[in-house]
Amino acid sequence: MQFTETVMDHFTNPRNVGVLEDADAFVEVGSSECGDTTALYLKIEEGRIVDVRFRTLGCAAAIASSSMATEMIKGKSLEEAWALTNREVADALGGLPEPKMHCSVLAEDAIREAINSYREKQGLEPW
Amino acid sequence: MQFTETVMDHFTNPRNVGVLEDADAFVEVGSSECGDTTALYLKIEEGRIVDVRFRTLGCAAAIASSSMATEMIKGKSLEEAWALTNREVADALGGLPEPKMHCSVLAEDAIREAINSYREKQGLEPW
Amino acid sequence: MSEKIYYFDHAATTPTHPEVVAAMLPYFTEHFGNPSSLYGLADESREAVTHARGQVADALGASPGEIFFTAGGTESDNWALKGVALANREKGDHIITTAIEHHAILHTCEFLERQGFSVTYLPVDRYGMVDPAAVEEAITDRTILVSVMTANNEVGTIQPIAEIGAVAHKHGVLFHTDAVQAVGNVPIDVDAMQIDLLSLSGHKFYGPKGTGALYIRDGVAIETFVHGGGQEKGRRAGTENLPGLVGLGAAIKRACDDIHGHTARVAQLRDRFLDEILESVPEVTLNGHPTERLPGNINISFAGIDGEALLTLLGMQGVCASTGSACSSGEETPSHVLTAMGVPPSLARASLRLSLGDLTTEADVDFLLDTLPDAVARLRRLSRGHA
Amino acid sequence: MSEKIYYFDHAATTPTHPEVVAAMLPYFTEHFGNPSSLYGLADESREAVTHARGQVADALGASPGEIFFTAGGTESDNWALKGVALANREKGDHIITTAIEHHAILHTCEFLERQGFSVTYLPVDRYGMVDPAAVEEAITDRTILVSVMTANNEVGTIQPIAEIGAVAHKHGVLFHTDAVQAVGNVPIDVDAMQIDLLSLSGHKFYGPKGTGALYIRDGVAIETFVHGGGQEKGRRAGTENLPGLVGLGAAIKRACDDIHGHTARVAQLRDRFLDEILESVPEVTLNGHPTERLPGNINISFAGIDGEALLTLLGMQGVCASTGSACSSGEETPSHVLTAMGVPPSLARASLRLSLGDLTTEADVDFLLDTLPDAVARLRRLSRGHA
Ligand SMILES: Cc1ncc(COP(=O)(O)O)c(C=O)c1O
Ligand SMILES: Cc1ncc(COP(=O)(O)O)c(C=O)c1O
Ligand code: FES
Ligand code: FES
Repeated sequence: MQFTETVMDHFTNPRNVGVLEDADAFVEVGSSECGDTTALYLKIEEGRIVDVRFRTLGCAAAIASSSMATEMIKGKSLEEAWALTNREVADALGGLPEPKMHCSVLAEDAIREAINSYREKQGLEPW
Repeated sequence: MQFTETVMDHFTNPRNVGVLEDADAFVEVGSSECGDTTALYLKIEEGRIVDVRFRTLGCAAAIASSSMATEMIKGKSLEEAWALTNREVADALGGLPEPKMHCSVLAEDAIREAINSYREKQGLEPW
Repeated sequence: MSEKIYYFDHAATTPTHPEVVAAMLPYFTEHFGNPSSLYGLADESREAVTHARGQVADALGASPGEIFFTAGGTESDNWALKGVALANREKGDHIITTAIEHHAILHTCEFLERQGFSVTYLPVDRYGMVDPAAVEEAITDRTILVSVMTANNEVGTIQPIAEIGAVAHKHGVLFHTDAVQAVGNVPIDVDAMQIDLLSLSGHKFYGPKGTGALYIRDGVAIETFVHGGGQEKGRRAGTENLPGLVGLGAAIKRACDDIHGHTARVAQLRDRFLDEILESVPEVTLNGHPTERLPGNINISFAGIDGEALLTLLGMQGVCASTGSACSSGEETPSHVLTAMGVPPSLARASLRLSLGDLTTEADVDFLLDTLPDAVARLRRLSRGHA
Repeated sequence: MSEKIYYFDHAATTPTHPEVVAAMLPYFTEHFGNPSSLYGLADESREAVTHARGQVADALGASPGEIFFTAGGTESDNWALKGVALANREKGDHIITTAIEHHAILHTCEFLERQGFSVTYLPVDRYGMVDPAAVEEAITDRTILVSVMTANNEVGTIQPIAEIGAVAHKHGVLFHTDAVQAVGNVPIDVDAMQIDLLSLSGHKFYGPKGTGALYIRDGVAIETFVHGGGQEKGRRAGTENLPGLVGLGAAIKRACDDIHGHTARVAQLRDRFLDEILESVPEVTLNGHPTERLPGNINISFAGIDGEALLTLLGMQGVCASTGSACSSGEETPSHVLTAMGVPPSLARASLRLSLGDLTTEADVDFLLDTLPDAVARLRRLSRGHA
């Protein structure tokens, strides 16, 4: 499996790992393809993601995608975060080998589910 | 195809090649297995083979067998010549590879057919 | 990326031993004659084929006339199953195998099912062991073949082959074994083990890739798989892979001549590693049989991690190994072998297979004992949320 | 026995070119990783496979995804015929081939006949040429495949492949060609020649024995022949023969990059030999097509001798060649190819095939021109009775 240097960097030094005790949104999602899981914690203030943590039980691509995705949504509005696609995450990582593309979906799924769970808690329609 | 030195000697320097214009017996036999042919000429005096010649269109083993067989029957009585088997010819050649055993049958066949054709010419029962 | 390689994947493939390469070399450029030809150059080739066939026969306790060269373990498996199925169709249409066979067997069986054969896939116990009594129960009057691997490639479990062979023969059924992982590691005697057909593959015991053999007991009815010229007594056509089979012969001789000597060394390395890792890392479980296993096989699961991530981390330090959850290697996730043994998916995907071999040194094991606990801890921090 | 070898049997097999061996060597001991594995060592292996596949594709005008590695020409032929037959059984059960194919095709067809398929074996003219019109006439609405060899191994006749391909496609029938003798000698372009499937074998063009490929045009329906792991996109299982396919790639590139250059040299040697031998020996006939033939192929019959005896005599002087009457090589006597061309048995058995190649020198040809007339004269004296 040949990964880019960026993937290897985010795999070996993942950013935003951990839990947020006072998270405003928390979800745990699993991949239907491989069973790998990602948990995501968001701290949200005035419609903006002010802090984020994740835990991933998954392959290197999944870990790097989670790390990169959390970096990309930190400080962003919920709308902006919602718009993030797994392809953008993969691109930011310098690309992923074809059989590993599905791993980046895990992060996208987690972000969207977390945002919707937050909206529901706020009494809003899910997107 | 690995032949013994004796086979190669008789193949490259075959004894008794040619025709006998005044032969007492002459036959031409063909192998049912491969279509190769041997012609045999015998000069017979008082029940003894006093001279012999052959021509062979066949493989190295067939040529060497004809050469060796003619050497083995020269000077012999017809009874002795009749008794010669292809296995004895092969043994005298130091052995033949298994797929080439049938080639030595050609010489045996030729000798027996020649003896019988001679006996018939003499008004005797074939053996 | 590390420059030095720590190779713990001998079950996937081995390098060709330098002595084996040396034995092969003259047959590429010098003694290159087609063994079917008539001239002197071909005599050398024929002698080389005969010599290699004898070496393979010796290693199995077979006679040379029962050894047929193929292009690998997969072809041998295909030939054994499809060939016996086709040649014995009048007798029956039922084949018995196990749930833990290599895909070369399983996918061939699925093909045969599509052709109208019926196949029983026997279960295994938690150690990956097949029960000879279950084989006997599965035999019907339509059964023509039992195929059980000698040793499993993932967990290393060694099957009770002689007992299974005896059961098959008691019922007049042919017995095939995929011994691709066993040859060179487990002593084989086709008579004592009651084996009718046996598959082997050169690159698993320091022979060249793309070489293999099928042992076919004299008198066994089997259709030709590769049709064509008269090679291998007309039963497996194609110009002989001369350097390849010379290498196969040299390699099997090397691997089997002192089989106890070098497997004992490998088993000792394995045991040391296992003792220490079970001690130093929490939440580790051993997959496979505690004693009836290949000398070089280690299969362990680390709760809370993904095997592929572990491989990536180890790979950065030059460690080559494999896992039961390599979704990107084209295999389904998780391993059908671990699943058949009842290993839960979370532990199956967390599995690491380390296969040691003749090249493994004490220093390699030391390095791994140093590296692995850290790697596991690091991935666990990631999955359990401590940064 | 002579020490020096005069090798005139390139159609039987070629030595592996030293450059090809050099390309292969690192993949035995150094870059030996299983391409299916995940670590860095396997990346090198995967790259090597990709590179070799590209080299084969380039030589055929195909795309890499259409090239599948096999263990030789025979396996490729078996796969093409059996695979297409099985995958298209719903469409029909009729296959068209020719009477002069290699046994890898003919015996596979006979196998398919036993499985219920029907096969038409087209005749050839006295030059060994297949008539595209005869192909068209033989096509029925049950026909699923036409298989005609690009060039014949015994007499070298090159078939009108593009025309035959066009005829097949006009009727919606798949077209396979056994190009084992052609690759490296005849330029191939699978599109221009309307080929759907093509077999090739490494050891015929200075590549390693036991390597080959099947070209399968995108979209052609074909069943897998060797089932198992996911190699070759799951269509041809078995651990890749890594050094072998590296060698195959290097060899096909070498043979096809300057195909006109080196075939012209070989053809010129052949023509010189033919001119002189037809001059110096009485009662010689040329078998095969006068112009549409492989650059290195010479097939001549000497009335009144046995080809095998001639080979033995030549063999003593180090000359390696072959004949259409080698009963001891396990083939029937006389050659089915010469027989199909209407050559009488007495001339078929008297045939000598000399196949020249890249290694053949002017000096080799001189030696043969010196030796052959004597050998023929000597055997004729033996068969015609002048001691
Ligand atoms: C148990 C078993 N059977 C069959 C095979 C197939 O062998 P090969 O890949 O050499 O064809 C393998 C290895 O890949 C194996 O481990
Ligand atoms: C025309 C033709 N087809 C097929 C083959 C078979 O190739 P291989 O022996 O490499 O399997 C050969 C040569 O032996 C051949 O000349
Ligand atoms: S394989 Fe499961 S996330 Fe990558
Ligand atoms: S092959 Fe015909 S006589 Fe030897």
